[in-house]
Amino acid sequence: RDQIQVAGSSTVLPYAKIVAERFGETFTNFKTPVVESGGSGAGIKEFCKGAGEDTIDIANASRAMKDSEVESCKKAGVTDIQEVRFGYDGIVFATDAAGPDWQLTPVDVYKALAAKIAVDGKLVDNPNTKWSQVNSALPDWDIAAYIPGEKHGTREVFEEKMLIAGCKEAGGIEAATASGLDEKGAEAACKAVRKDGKAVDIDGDYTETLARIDSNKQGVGVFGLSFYENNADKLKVATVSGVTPSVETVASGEYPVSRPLFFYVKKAHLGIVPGLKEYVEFFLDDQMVGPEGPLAEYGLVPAPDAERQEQRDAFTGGKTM
Amino acid sequence: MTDITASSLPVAAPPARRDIGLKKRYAAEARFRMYGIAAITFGLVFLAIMLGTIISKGHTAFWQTTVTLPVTFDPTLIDPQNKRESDPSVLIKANYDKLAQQALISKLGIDAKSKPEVAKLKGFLSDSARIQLRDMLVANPALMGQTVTVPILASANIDSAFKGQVDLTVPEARRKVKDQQITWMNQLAAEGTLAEKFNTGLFTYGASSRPETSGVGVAIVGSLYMMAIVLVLALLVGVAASIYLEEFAAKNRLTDLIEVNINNLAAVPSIVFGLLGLAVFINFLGMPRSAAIVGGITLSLMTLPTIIIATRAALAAVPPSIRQAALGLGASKMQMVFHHVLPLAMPGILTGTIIGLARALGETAPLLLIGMVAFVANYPATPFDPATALPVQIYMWANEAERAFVERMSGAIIILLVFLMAMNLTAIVLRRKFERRW
Amino acid sequence: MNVMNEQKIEEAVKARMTAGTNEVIKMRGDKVTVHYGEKQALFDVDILIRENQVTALIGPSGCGKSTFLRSLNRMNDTIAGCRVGGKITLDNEDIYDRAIDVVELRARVGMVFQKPNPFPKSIYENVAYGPRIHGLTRSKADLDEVVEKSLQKAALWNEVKDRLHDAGTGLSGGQQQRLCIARAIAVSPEVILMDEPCSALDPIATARVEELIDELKQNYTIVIVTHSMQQAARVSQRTAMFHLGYLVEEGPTEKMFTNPDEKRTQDYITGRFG
Amino acid sequence: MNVMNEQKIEEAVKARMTAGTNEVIKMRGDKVTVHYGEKQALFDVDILIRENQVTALIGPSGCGKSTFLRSLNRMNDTIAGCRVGGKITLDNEDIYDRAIDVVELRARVGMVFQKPNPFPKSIYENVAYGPRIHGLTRSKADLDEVVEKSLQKAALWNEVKDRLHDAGTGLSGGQQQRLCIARAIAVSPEVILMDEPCSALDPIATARVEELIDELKQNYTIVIVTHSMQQAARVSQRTAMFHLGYLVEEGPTEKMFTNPDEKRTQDYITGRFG
Amino acid sequence: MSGLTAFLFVLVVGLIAFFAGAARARALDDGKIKAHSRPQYHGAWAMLLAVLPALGFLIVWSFGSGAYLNKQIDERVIAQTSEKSAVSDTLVRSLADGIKRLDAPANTNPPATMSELMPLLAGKGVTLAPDTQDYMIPIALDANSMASRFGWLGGLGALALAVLGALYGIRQVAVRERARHKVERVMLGTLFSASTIAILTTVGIVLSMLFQTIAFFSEVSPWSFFFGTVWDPRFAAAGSGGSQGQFGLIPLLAGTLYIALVALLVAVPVGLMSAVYMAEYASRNVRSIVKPALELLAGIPTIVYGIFALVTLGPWLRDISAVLAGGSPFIQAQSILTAGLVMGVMLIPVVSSLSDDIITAVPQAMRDGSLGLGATRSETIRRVILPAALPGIVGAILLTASRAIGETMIVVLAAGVAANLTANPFEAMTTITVKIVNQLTGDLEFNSPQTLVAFALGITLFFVTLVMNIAALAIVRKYREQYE
Ligand SMILES: Nc1ncnc2c1ncn2[C@@H]1O[C@H](COP(=O)(O)OP(=O)(O)OP(=O)(O)O)[C@@H](O)[C@H]1O
Ligand SMILES: Nc1ncnc2c1ncn2[C@@H]1O[C@H](COP(=O)(O)OP(=O)(O)OP(=O)(O)O)[C@@H](O)[C@H]1O
Ligand SMILES: [Mg+2]
Ligand SMILES: [Mg+2]
Repeated sequence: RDQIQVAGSSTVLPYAKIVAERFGETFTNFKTPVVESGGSGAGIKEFCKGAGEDTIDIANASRAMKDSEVESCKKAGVTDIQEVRFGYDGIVFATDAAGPDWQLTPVDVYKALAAKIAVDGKLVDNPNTKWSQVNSALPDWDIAAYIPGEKHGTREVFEEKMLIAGCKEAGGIEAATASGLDEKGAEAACKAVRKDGKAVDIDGDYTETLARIDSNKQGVGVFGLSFYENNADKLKVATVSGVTPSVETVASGEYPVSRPLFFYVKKAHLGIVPGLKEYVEFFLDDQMVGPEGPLAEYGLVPAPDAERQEQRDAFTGGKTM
Repeated sequence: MTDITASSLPVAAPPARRDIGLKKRYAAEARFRMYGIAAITFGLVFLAIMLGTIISKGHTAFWQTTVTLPVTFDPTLIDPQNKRESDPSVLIKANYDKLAQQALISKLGIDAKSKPEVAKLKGFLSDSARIQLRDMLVANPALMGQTVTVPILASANIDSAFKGQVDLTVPEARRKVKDQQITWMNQLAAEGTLAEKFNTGLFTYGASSRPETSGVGVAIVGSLYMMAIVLVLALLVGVAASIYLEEFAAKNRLTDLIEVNINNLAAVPSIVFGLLGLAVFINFLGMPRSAAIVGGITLSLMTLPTIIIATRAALAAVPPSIRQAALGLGASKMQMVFHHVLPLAMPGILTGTIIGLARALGETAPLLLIGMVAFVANYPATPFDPATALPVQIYMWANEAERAFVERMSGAIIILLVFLMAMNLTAIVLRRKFERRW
Repeated sequence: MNVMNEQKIEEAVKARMTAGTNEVIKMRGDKVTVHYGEKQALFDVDILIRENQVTALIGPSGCGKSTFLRSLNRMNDTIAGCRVGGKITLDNEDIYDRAIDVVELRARVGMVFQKPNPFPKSIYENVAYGPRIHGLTRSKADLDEVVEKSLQKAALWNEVKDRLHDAGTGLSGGQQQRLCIARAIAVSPEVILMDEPCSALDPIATARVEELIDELKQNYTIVIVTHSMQQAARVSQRTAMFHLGYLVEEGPTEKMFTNPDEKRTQDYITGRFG
Repeated sequence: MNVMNEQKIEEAVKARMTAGTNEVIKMRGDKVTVHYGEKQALFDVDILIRENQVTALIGPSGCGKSTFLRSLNRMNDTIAGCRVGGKITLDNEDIYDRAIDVVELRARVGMVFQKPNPFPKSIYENVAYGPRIHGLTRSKADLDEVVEKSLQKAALWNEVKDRLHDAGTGLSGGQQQRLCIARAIAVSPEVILMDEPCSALDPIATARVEELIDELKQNYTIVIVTHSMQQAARVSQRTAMFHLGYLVEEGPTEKMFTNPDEKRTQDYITGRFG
Repeated sequence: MSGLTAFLFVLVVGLIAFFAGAARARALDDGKIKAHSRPQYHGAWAMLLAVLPALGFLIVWSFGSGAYLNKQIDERVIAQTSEKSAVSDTLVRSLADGIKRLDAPANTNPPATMSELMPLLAGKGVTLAPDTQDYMIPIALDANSMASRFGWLGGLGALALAVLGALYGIRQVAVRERARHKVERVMLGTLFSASTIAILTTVGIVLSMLFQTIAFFSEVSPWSFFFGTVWDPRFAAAGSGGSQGQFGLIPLLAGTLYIALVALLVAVPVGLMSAVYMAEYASRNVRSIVKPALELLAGIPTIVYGIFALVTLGPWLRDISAVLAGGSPFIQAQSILTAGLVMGVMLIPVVSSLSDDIITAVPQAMRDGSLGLGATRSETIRRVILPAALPGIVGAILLTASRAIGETMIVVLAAGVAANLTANPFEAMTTITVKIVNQLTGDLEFNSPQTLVAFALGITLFFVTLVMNIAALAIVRKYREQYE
């Protein structure tokens, strides 16, 4: 086989595509790698199927590999896996460009979208139907939020960083424990999203979310930062806790909602698949993944300089999981 | 001849008209006809709407904004140390962006020293100019030092702006095209340097992360491979299976089992065929990932039930008297089937094939699991090389963040539909040939 | 063969002689021409069809008998490329007139085809079909009666009464043809066109159908195509002889069989023709 | 029944013995029974079919003539649920034996059906089909000749010679039937089974076919189902009378028509039956 | 000799056998005894005898020799490195392939070290893995020569078999030889094997989902899966095991059937009426345009329908309902209605085209029979033609229903992914297929019940449709009407 095969997350796909294309252009003696889409889960599954010519070399993931996955990888003979964290993805709330400015906090989001919210220390079914009921500073719109579906890793981040955070702040945890739930149950209660049609799961990509906002101008959507930046003329981004999301604010950690992006390399393939090593090094080069590189231009939040160096060193050093 | 006297005979008085409910029946007849027309109109109107949307969105994809610039292959820029004799890789690594930029600067008459001005040029020309110029020089090193007029693609954003797809009323900060670039664009367009040209690249390029250089070339080849495989496998196997089941199989439990089975396979979600393809062809038989061969076989299995069901219905519709006539002449059953029944069933078989192929041609989900929903830039030389397919390209473009991909997606859909129409046309011709009433 | 036939025919004709003659015209063809695409199948046929009489159409195969018969109830309309010229009237109304309703026409002018064509339904449903669509019966009992009567008239009742709900296509050829006759009778049309109704029948059944025809002519007008001279002689009052698309001669059956005007008729009837 | 039949067969055998020269048994049925699913359509039929003779099968509609005919070349095999019992031999070979090739059998025992069933192909192709699949001709010219001969024998040539390449389904009913006869002859089988071949034919064509049958019997053995007693009398040497699934009587045609052993035969032939 | 050449040679021998067999049969036919089969069949039988065993041998041989070669390479690599590496044999093989592509002297006698060999190979556009070692070069060379030896052996063997087969076949030619039988038996065998592919596919599908399904049921009780009314699988990731999610099948199954029903309610009447109109009323020209035009509907990618439903039809229906209700809309933008409608449109041609063919195939005599009784055309169609065409039409409808059940993209975009349990067609629901796709292609952990449930859903759907099909078959049997 003379072509690198990559599979996995569709969030990472655009970045991997850019790198693959440029890799093919720069290293004319190697073919352009094939980058499959199909989701982190499916990618890791293929990755963990075994080592050898007929298995993929790299799995892209928008979440870290789970321990159980590493386990099954090892069982299948994929013992040496190199993890590369190449940057971050900011998660933003946005509305139609023509609408008013939005300032959100995790509490607002929790109160608007959770299935049960704490009112006077008790958990009750979410009574809110308009954003203005949640927070009088918000517009008088019916609540209609397009949030990532449960297949997406983004959903986890959304629950973690918005719902649970908002829940804690709004006293939902206490209310839940007061109603007799243990700690785990309380968290689960916090992040349960209402199912009355006001919060709509989107299992497709952000283009679908954008189309929904197009057809419902009073909807709020959750997007990746990169997607928003590419469609800034159609969307208006909301601040979260007063911070406007941008590559800078996410990179500095000011903006709270973001997640790391990964890819995993099969170390055993480095010596076998021509160009694999070069590809990974090319990916991690500042030319690609740095603040001035095309990935950042597309919307990737680059990792801080030190972290990038650390990742490069870890890869060349052959560090495995 | 009739005797003349006969005509003087009295004519029968018409009997009392029976009431056979004619009024009502004709109303029913008219209604029935109306339903038919309404049904067809409904279908056609929908077709028109769908085609209208697709074409109105996609026709612009067939045009691409191009800037024709005189580019000087300046050795001092390409090979400042003059090492190209000893190290050919210099030619590959050189800064070709600069060449294009210089050409543009001199064309626009900008002050090359004004940094902010020059910075705004970034993103005016396609990033692919670099590769284009490099390939030109590598292919013909004699160009070094010469000035050549090269058509260079404008970037996707400029392309959109030039096609009027960018809302210029939006504040500059929230657009990807800056006001200065628009001014330049208009300036170049007025000179005739910048113009829309037929987008051959759409047909020849493979996948790319740059909208302006992405095309369906690889996808078309992949789809063609797969369609060829599906046509051969599904049609042959499908017709063979139908013949066996309809004409030869004893009517017993096993036949029922197979029949139910086939009907059931038609209801299996297409992605499950992807699971099957992954498990059987890739994991078990060790066929390559992302390859058209696996895709083709998988889609064949998916198309098979459709073809079998249609073919069986068509075979069953051939009147028994034809079969008897053939058998009575001493034709064997095999001859009866292949000489008479099959040709008579042909229109139905063709219909099934068209519907099956149309589905196979537009299907993405099963390809997802066998790795064909992928970024593939190189052309597949054989069906065993990585490839994508038209619907996959459509699907992937539909999910791109950049707006410019939307028009490409619609363009790709138009191409897909043209494929389909070509198939349909063949079917019409064949059907006309075979169709008979008896 | 000829000797035997002639004898028979004479006998039949003699039996007819006594019949009275109060004749009324039911249908009339006036310079009827029929084309199938390029090919002309009928040339200027002028004919009168008398009420309550049986008119037999005879002539060699392919001479246009079926074609003419089909043009009498506009069954030709269903054949692509078939054009009818001239004028055909029923009770003095032009049946090709735009004002004429073809459905009503066919309900009034019923037809039995050359090839038996039962519907792929039960025997009962086959016969009940006509009365049902025309709404001729009020109740199930009525319908049952019509079905039974029709089957009896068609001399099929005894054979099928125990399996009325079996498929009509499972009958023998002759049974199928009788089923088709029963089906046509069930609608009680004014004119019944029969295209060789007995060609698939055995003598007994043929005799029954002939009896039936004789009976029916009290109330109906009948046009029958037949290849059997004896049959024509037995059942018909008038005979029309076709040849190569032309109506050669038409006249009272007795006259046609004993003393035709045309040599061709004579030759055909005595089997010397060809 | 059996006693009588055995007697007959003995008689027949004796007759052959005495005739000595020209009576050879071509086919033989031995306690043939046929069931359609539950329904038994034939009961213990014992019959001898003599070479180079015409055997006519007569009997009222639905009595099993077609069924018996079809069992002679195993066309019944194609009907689901149809079972044949007893034994039928051709040249002393059991045709229901496993070693027998049914295709070859049908090439040797050809068939013309009750309803004309031309292929939806051209007239030429209809006739040429049999010789083609059996490889009876070496060249196109040969084939043309066979087609022409067959159409001539079936008395159809003159009518269709100018439109050999038009569809066979566009012919008139009688023409279609003659086309089917031509098609069957073209294969030159040893035995030809004809299921009312003339029912759709006019007297002229009928006479031609009868002549043809007469001619064919020089070389072939012919079994014909007919509803016309005259026809049976004219063309056949032997006649078999069926009733309700039983073979009532079989014998030389003269005897059957003048002095049958069975009352039922007598009644049927004289039309008194039913 | 490469496999392809051998294959071609075998075919040539087959052709020769065909002509020789046919010629011999022709020569033997002296016209005295009637030949059983025509010469072509004798030829074909000889050809089959020549080709089939030879090809079988060729296939077995190439697999066998390939496996043997790999084993040899493996052993020698292990002997060199004294450690077992799963992949070094692939390195040797790609090296061997690379060497084969070199020019004349180098391809049998290449330089001994990789550093010298690399540039040569690079010149031929061959990229080699970085781990390729010097010691692999002689192994690769040996492998190449061995492979070519095997190739020759196999090719000659196949050829010999072909010739033997051909000779045997030709010798077998005799006047009473039942060649046609044998050829037709082979054909029948082929036809039969084709029909078993359907069964094999089913087996494959079940097997490819079975183990994961079992794994799923070991974590989630079948009871709560089959009878659960809540679908809320949650994340395995949030620290919680699979048991935390709820995997109720009922809302998905209900959604599947509901949406399919609505789609059928659109597709069947419209499709059937279109078919009837095309077959019975429209002129030949109209028909030959309308039919393929409608078929185009089946070919428009479903994503286009989905987008149409999402951005045009859904909002439009919502707004209409808002106007009707005077204020708040009672139709949601995403609803069963929208999905069913759009899917129904997509399925129109499946019903219409197939039914049209079947209706056209009903013999004219049926029409004549009815028209001759004074039936109007619509009566003829409704009472005679449609019943006669029923089995085929039912087949078409079954196919339509199947497609409706299996469709994903339209449902995702038009009816959403929320697993509600409702009877209101104006609300959102989702289907089993949608969940299969989503659970399989998400970021979920691949061996968690959240992903495995996709397999359980797949198998369940498989059996649900199986039961439906068995029922349909029984119904069709009952109402089957055979004409003539
Ligand atoms: N396919 C069939 N299925 C069931 N019963 C049948 C079938 N074909 C014929 N029969 C029955 O078998 C009996 C004999 O039928 P057959 O066709 O042999 O009669 P026949 O003597 O040829 O009559 P006809 O002169 O009317 O053609 C009849 O009662 C008929 O209804
Ligand atoms: N549908 C058709 N298309 C073309 N020609 C036709 C068609 N039907 C009949 N013909 C031709 O018209 C002529 C008259 O046919 P018609 O069926 O009226 O004959 P017929 O007198 O009924 O003969 P028969 O006694 O054999 O049934 C014949 O030459 C026939 O070939
Ligand atoms: Mg006729
Ligand atoms: Mg019969």
